[in-house]
Amino acid sequence: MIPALDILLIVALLWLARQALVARDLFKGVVLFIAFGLLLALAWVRLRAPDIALAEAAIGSGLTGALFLSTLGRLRRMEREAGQAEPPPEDGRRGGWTGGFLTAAGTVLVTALLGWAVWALPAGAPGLGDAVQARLGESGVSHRVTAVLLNFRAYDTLLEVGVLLVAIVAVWAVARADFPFVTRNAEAGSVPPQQTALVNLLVPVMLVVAGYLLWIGATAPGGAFQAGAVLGGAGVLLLLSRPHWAVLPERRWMRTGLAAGLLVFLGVGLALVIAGRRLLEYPAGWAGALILLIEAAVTLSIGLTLTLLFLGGRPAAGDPAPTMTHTNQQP
Amino acid sequence: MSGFALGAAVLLLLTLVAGMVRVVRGPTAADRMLAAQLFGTTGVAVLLLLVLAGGGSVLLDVALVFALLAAVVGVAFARRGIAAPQPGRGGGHERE
Amino acid sequence: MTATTLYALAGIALFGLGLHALIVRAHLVARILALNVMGAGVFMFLIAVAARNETPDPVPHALVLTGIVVAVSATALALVLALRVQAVRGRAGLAEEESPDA
Amino acid sequence: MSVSEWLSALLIAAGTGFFLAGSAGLLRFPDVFTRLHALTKADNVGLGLVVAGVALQTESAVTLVKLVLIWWLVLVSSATVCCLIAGAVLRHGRAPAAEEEAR
Repeated sequence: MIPALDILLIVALLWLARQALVARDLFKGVVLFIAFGLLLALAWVRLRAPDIALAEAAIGSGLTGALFLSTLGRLRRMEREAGQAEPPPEDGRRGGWTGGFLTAAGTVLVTALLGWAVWALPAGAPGLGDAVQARLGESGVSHRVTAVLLNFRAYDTLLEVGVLLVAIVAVWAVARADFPFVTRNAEAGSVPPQQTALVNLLVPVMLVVAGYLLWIGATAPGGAFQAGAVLGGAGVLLLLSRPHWAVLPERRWMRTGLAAGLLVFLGVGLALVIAGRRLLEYPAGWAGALILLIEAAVTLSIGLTLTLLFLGGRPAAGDPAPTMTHTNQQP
Repeated sequence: MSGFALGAAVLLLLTLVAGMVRVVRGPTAADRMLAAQLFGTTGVAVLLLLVLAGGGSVLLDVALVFALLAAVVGVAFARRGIAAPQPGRGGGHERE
Repeated sequence: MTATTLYALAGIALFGLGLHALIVRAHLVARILALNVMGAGVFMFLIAVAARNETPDPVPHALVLTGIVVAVSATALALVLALRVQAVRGRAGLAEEESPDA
Repeated sequence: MSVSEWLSALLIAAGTGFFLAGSAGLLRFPDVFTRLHALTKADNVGLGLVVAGVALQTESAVTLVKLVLIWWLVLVSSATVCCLIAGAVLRHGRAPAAEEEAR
């Protein structure tokens, strides 16, 4: 007997996803996707994955939604500046009727095959839960997911932190920031006072919550990724509001901060290799402290990375605290 | 008590599903976003009820993050979603 | 049928929905949205399978956790690229899909 | 059920009622501004009642602090965000109740 809550949640999720994907109006699609992310976080709770729920609550609906909204806002502005009154119509029936039918049939076939594979999954596969539990005492933390992330499969996480750095490098290579938090010269002073008040209030709370999540990650759901996501949210709020007390750090500090997670992670790993151990094989007694050190650096880097990804490009050279230079898109 | 809390959570989820009609129908972007904001609050309430239904106090942290990040989306929408200014039409405070 | 099986199947369904939209939608932002839904489907499948044991398997949890953060970074990069395409070509679509009906 | 459980059930039921009313308003009211009005009731009062109901059932001080913090955060941010959205809508020249023509 499946609880009504789960059935309702799943139906709502599928319906929202469908509506979000077929919406011709992209704004509508994005708002539906934000609602989808909210419900997804509830689904993770139901699936007893509070770590994922925390990350989803911060990223899935929060940061991803803000990213999409901001991109659409910029797209519309570019279209207006190019003199397109309406967004160009999107052709939905590429390939005509037969093409549409073949696409639908192919997708249904693939989905059905995958669904059948899920249905036929052997019951009672043990997974790696027992293996993790058996060595949990040596990992330096008592929360299983953190133990996997930063000890048992730490090299995996190391590379993932590297991927984040690659993402920001790629974004910086593609675009120069048009300082989207100041959409226009004329708009520079137009942050409504209540927004500034909200940001002044929320950002300190978010910093505390991020610190709390980082700390609690050793013993309970939480950790670097969730804390970094909350930090990223705080950064996005700052970019959107630019209170007088917040300036972007100088470029060199910004770059150091972006790389800090990877550098500390690698540094710990290499130091252990030099000390005659294997990569990221923590000595007993040191594991907890080393994990916390790595997590702190990774939190900072993730927070900064997510913030600067929202900025959407490389801040202009020699301009540490971006002014209202209007460089929309370089030619 | 936990049965009652679960029932209330289902009810809240139902109101959420009803609210989706507004997201789909619009008509304006602001209407959709308001509905999404209500979803955020409803989600927080559902999480609190799930705590009561024995979901563990970690759900409070999830609710906390929910509450914080809903504000980020809301501000992003107000600043970028509808406020993407038209050229030649400066911003300025809406009140003063 | 248990709730976790239903969630796993829902994950597959989300993947399918996303895949279809990825193929039929021409607007790049819509496609990025579709990719995100596909990713959510994969995550849901993994977590649902992990939840079949009475204490959930932490390894898929760790995988999905990093996956979510990597997904948002990839999304950010893709959106920046979409903006670039719009700036260069005047529309956020790919070249070979210019004509309404091929 | 004890007295406190009855009371907390009552509070939660009342809170759920406010959420129902909020959704109804969201669906039935004619424009953004009136919908805003309906919505903030659910946000503020509805969640407040649910928080009170859950708080009655908790013994831990940490949980209590977190509950109040959550309510306060939602209160502040939802009020401000709704205000910002209304402001942005106004700025873009949409007068209240004058958007029947939109779609």
